Amino acid sequence: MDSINVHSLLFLLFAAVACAFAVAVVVTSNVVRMAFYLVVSLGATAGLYFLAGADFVGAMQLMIYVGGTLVLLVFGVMLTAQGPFISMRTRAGEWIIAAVVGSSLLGLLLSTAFRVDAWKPPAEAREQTASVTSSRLGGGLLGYRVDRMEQAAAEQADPTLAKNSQGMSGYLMPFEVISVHLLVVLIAAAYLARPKKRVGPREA
Amino acid sequence: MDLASTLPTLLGAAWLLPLASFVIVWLFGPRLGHAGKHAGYVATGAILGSFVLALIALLSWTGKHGVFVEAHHDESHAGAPTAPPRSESSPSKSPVQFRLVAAAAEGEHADYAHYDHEGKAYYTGDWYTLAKFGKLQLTIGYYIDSLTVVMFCMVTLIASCIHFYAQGYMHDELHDVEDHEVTLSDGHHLHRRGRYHRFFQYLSLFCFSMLGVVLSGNMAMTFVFWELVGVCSYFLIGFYIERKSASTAANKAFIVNRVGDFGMLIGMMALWSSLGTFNFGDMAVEDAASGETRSQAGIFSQVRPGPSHELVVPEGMKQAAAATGSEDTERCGYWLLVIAGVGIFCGCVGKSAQFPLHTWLPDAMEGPTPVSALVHSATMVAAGVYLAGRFYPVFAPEALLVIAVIGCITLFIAATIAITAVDIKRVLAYSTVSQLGYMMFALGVGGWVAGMMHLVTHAFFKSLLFMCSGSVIHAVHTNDMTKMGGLRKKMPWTAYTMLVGCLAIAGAGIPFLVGFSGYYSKDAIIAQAIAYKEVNPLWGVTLFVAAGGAATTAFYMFRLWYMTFSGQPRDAHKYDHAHESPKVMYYPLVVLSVFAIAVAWPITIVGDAAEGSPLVHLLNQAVPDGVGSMEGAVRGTLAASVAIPSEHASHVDAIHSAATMLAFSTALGGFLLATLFYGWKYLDPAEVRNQFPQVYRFLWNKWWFDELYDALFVKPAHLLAAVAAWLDKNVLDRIIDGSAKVTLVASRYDDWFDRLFVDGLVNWFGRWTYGVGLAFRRLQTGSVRQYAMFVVLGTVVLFFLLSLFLGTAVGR
Amino acid sequence: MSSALVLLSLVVFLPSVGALALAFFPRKSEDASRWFALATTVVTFLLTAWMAIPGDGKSAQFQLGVAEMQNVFNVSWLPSFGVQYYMGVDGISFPLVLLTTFLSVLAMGAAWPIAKHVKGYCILFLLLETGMLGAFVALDFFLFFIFWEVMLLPMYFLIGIWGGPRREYAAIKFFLYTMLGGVCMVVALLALYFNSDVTKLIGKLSPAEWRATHLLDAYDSRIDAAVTGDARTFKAVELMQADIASGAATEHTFNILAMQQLGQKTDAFDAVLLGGKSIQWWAFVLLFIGFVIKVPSVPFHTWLPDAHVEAPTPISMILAGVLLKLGGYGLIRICYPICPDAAHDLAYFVVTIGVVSMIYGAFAALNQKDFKRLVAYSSVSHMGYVVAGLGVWSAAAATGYDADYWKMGMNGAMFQMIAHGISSAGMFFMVGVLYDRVHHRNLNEFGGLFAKMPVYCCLAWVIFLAGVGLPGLCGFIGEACVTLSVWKFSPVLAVVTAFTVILTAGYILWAFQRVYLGAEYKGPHEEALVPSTWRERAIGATLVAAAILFGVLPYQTVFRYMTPSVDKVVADLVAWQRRDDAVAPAAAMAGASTEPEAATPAANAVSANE
Amino acid sequence: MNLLTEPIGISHYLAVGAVMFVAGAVCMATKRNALGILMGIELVLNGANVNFVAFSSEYLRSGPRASLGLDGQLIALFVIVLAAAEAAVALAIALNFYNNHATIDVDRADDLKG
Repeated sequence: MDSINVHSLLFLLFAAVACAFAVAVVVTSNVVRMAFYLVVSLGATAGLYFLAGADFVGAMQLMIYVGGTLVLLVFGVMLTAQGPFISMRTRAGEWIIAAVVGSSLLGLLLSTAFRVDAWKPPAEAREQTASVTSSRLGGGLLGYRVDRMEQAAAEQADPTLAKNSQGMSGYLMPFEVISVHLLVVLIAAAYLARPKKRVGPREA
Repeated sequence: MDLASTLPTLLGAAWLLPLASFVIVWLFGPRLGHAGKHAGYVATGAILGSFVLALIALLSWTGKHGVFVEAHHDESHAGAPTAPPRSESSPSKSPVQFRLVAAAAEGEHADYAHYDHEGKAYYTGDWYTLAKFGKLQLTIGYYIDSLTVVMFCMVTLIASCIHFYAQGYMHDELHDVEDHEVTLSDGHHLHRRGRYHRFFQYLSLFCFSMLGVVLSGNMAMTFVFWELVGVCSYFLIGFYIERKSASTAANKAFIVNRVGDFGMLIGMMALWSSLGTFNFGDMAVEDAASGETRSQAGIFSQVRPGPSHELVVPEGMKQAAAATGSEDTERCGYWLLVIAGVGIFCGCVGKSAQFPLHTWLPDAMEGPTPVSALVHSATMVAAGVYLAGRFYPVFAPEALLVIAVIGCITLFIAATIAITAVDIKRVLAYSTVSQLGYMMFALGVGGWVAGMMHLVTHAFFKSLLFMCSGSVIHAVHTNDMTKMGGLRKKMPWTAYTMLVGCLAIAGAGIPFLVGFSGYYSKDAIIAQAIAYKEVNPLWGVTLFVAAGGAATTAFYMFRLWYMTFSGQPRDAHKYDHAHESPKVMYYPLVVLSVFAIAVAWPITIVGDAAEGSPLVHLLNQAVPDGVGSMEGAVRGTLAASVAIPSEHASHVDAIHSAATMLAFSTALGGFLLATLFYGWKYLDPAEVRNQFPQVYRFLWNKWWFDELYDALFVKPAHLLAAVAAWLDKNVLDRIIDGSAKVTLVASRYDDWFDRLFVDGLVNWFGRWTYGVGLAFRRLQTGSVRQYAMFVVLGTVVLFFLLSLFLGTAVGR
Repeated sequence: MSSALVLLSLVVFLPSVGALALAFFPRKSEDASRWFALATTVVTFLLTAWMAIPGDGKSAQFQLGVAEMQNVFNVSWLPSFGVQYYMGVDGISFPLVLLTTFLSVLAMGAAWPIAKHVKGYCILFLLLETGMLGAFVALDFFLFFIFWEVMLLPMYFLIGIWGGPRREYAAIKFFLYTMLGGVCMVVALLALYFNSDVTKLIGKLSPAEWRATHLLDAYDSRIDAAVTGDARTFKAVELMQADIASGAATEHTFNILAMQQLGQKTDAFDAVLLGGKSIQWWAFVLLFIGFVIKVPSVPFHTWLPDAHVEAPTPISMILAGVLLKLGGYGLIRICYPICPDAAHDLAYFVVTIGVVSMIYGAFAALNQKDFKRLVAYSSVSHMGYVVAGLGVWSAAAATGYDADYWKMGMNGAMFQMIAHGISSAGMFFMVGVLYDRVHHRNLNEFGGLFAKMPVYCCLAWVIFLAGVGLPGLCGFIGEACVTLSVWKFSPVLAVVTAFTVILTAGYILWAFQRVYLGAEYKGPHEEALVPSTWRERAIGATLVAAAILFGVLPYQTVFRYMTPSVDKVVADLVAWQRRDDAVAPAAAMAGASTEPEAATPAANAVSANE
Repeated sequence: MNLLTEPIGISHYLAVGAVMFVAGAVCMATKRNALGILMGIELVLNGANVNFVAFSSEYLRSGPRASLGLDGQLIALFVIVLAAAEAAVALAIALNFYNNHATIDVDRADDLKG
């Protein structure tokens, strides 16, 4: 019997937590609990990111998602969580349809996931070194790709390859666009959510 | 010990014992003890004797042939001498015995070894000649292989249990009975004499007939006993002859079965007139002219001759094709072969209640519950599957495709109907239909052993379930599950044995470790279905249907259990009067539940090297020649796209573990859903009902099959009958004024045509356009959540279609 | 030979002797008449039953394994026309004779409730029995025809006097139909007679075949006893030739066996008569109509329901059990062997008639409200099997003249005749038992009889299941053999044949449900529904026992008597077919043949075989 | 196969992603609370993100050439950011809806029904 692979063990742990709480989000009908389960699930996902060697993304997940977005959601929950809306039951028929359709989608995705040979686990675990990807990601945003050095070199050597460049292609433009987008969104959100003059239930 | 003479004697005696019991009870029934009480002892004694004899037969079989066939590689066999099976002839009417020739070699896959041998072991011979014309013979004979022996043990064991059980269940019939279901015109309930002895009389006749089907050595004898089990079923369904529903159900059962027999007759005729024999196996016959004994080829070796046992068009069929003036005798003869196969299968469709002839079985629940347990779940309805298995060598791939598709449709339809049924026996009846569909499906996709194994395991757990339901009905005097509930506390034996049955039918087990009997057989079927999908992407949809059926099975079985035994009693009056059944009734339940748990367990018997389930190994000995040794997939001649994978294909590790996981997860899903609805009451079934009224009505009315058949067949038949009678009365007198009438009628038809078609077409088009618009409007529900569902559903369907049509091009 | 004369004459005429004796009985002694008539039938039955014990050929007992006629005797009757008092039995006729005497006993037993003119009834009944038996054993066509007509008259009166409300109508309908058949038959009879010429047989028959026709029996006494063996036969032929040349004897013959030889081996009946068709073609058609009316087959069947509905119970039993069989017997004894060419031509037509009868009768039965009418239509359906089974001429050059399937069909048809004799007589009896009690037959006004008459219902159940064709009972064997043999002849017709099994189950079980099952009786005279009497039980149980016996032991009870003779009929016809196929190409070359048959490869095959 | 001793492959990540994705989709279909649907969307986005990260990782494959490289991680980052933006806007819409209709039940928001 081989010794237990710590990496695999951790993966299983995080994966189980992430999946279980994701399912819990679905199953519970109490919106407050839902929010909590979602936090746990997303947190565990961050752990998965770390395990996959994406430490920066994992950190962002924790900071932006768990720390930011979910706080926003919790606020929303708190603002709307009045008696009848805390737990709203769905009719059983919808559950059945959702279960059937969902399980068929799940079956489809799972069968695809395990079908492609290239996605099978490597024969032996690769040595995992502690790495910091933030600087590489930063470089990547600006168009300096640490991971594409060979390609870049090849393109430099042979200009015909450069036409559809695979080498030093960065994400500066999207990055800028997103920054502006974020700004616009925040303003819009603030505008939408501002209190109206005329407040009160139109219908019971 | 010479098995060639002892086996027929043993099984023949086991076969005739119930007949003796029938004759005794028929002639002296009411005089046997008080009100015929001893008739029950006579019948039970007879079937117990049969069981003991069958057991001895099984032991002597294993003593001679062992449980395990020695496994070896196919490669080692390639160069082996391919002599025809050796025959040992003994004096007059000698049974011919074909030895099992097992080449010695080591198997690598210990669990799923290949059993490749030249000619499986079987014993066949004739006992009695009904009629003889030239070289044609109709005989009563036997064909014994390990399948026969296993079936004999299974049938006699279950029948013995049920005989004991019936002594308790039919106790009321010992004295005068007041039938509460029959109200006379004067408002009173019917009062009648008890018919205890008559019940056991029919039961004995049934056992005799059923064993005859199993033992049968040729098609004619099979047909004889096929009809006899049919008529026994008719008697037993109509046991309460005073109830109109019962006698109608009995008639329906018999007539629907006859529809199947119609096809079976066609198949038999096609075989008979081209092969000139009905014998399954090769038989030694004495040549009248020369007096010497020669071997006459049976159906199987005519269809699959030679060392490789590949399916070929027999010479007789080519000649028959040539007689019709056909050019391509090979192809035409192949057609004949397919017709023969499909025809025989029609008989199986009728008896095993497969779509489209499944409608009789639920109605057959009008009979007493022991009958449902014995006849309509474990034995007679399984005879169709048994025959399909027995006749397997004759089925061309095209015929197998028909079998697979019919099985698949059946298992799906029946499972959906069972969801809504509230009559406890009807749920079980539909479950039976569905499980029989599974077996047929397994046979159709090439899983001979899988199908036969499911036949055996299903017989145990389904008769157990029926007997439990009988016990419940005996206690609460109703079939309606909505009036039960909470009975677990009142009748623990029944409740927990039934739970065993439910777990077994759902195929519960710990994956890769151990499980109830259904776990093994269902896994094998699913595995074969996966293997089938690998070679037939076009028909891969059958796998999904089978998986969905498995989930549905688990759902409705646990729904049944929860509704009956858990929760609060829904009808306090009935609950208060409920009580556990007497010992004579629940002891058989315990016996059967032991078998329902363990019959397929892989127990290693000391002295035998191989691992795996003894049941599987025994069945493996009976795998028809040319089926077990198929390498790769066999393709059809007419429809070349159809391929039947070898059963070895499903033993590949990847497929098998996938099947295990699939079967397990579907069963678990069904179980959880049932628990959500009925166990925890987290979801309310009434809500679902109100939400999908059309679907509910559709299922509640059993897909409107009865109404459909009534309109499609029964009414036209009566109409035709009326026409025939009318012709007789009027054809001579009314010819002249008939012509005037014809003119009148013609003008009326013209008018009718004008209104209906010319006008109707225009109107219809307008309505159609409007209707389509409306239909699309209804899609726009405005509900965000449904839109989300549409997106997901669209994705799934898109991928599904892509895999269906591009499966071969894209995949791998 | 004289023992045969005595025995067969006794069997045939014992009932009429009894009838004669009854005529002297006092009018009032009803019970005595009944018992005497019953005794007569019983004695006749015992005589035939004794004959049925397999013998060794020395006594008059039936000899198994012999295909030819046994117990033959041959006495000149009207020498100028060559009419002889000529009888004998073989495997085809003997089982039917036995069936007749057996059913006569039971029918007489079933006649006890008849209270009107008991003596007259008994006399007519016994005369009827003589007619039936005579028709089965007669080997002279003329004699056969006389017995045929002798049956008709008692039957007419039995229906017309003792029948139900519409008895006159039914009797006349029966009479006219049968007369129409008789006319057809007499025309064919005369056509065959005047074209027959026994001198044409000279040189075509072997000595054994000469002997088998019994044509020369009359000349035996004129030959010196010292001449034996084949020489004796040739001498007799010479004598016959001389007599015919001198005008002392006629060359025409009514001898059925001689006519068969003429039809199969000579061109006596091959001359063109009308519309380009030969004498034998027309004779076949006329005879076929005559016999098929008796069977009866669609479209000549409408007399049957009416006759059955109006006839008293025992007469229905005889009518269904025996009279219908005469049609089938005529086909196999007369139509097919005498007119093989026409039979071969019209084989498809014959089988189609049979199959249509099956399905049409079944459909018509499904719609009946009168119980007896339903049983009558079931007879039409069941007798369709007989016609179909006889006609499945599946031997052909392409299959190497494989006649086994035809043998199977014909044996099955013959078995079906016997089995139907049991089951339909039983069904009519069961209906009669009910009618005696409640005096109506409306299917929808019965129900719940099981509680009131359990033994009777049990017996009825078995009989009706025999009608369904359940294995183990008599109906199965015949139907199975016929059905299985049809495919070889024509798959399309076979499919229709197989379809009938559904309908049969449908109408019988449905009727059974309405009459016997259910909770309570829905019709009038409920108080009259008393349990069955011992007499009724005895008759019913006998029929049930017979049904089971025939179903379980078909070989011992029927086939071992029947098969050799039936097989011989088939073998003779197939031998004719071989010869005909071999001759056809030569005839085609001569330009004489009207049918362009592509028989050359077949002829080659024959010559290769020979 | 033993999950504990064998190394982890992309397939396993994809499986986790699939479960989260389906959970999100089912969540969207079954929750009547607008915020529940929002959470479902978050789950769906996360499921997709897991896949991106898995494809970009060089530890889960036999060779580094096969992986998506930094692109996957960058896209994952964008997704996270956009999810934040989406959450903000959606929350604003939900609150607005709540203010106007005094309910958070999306089944009541069927003004677009055809």
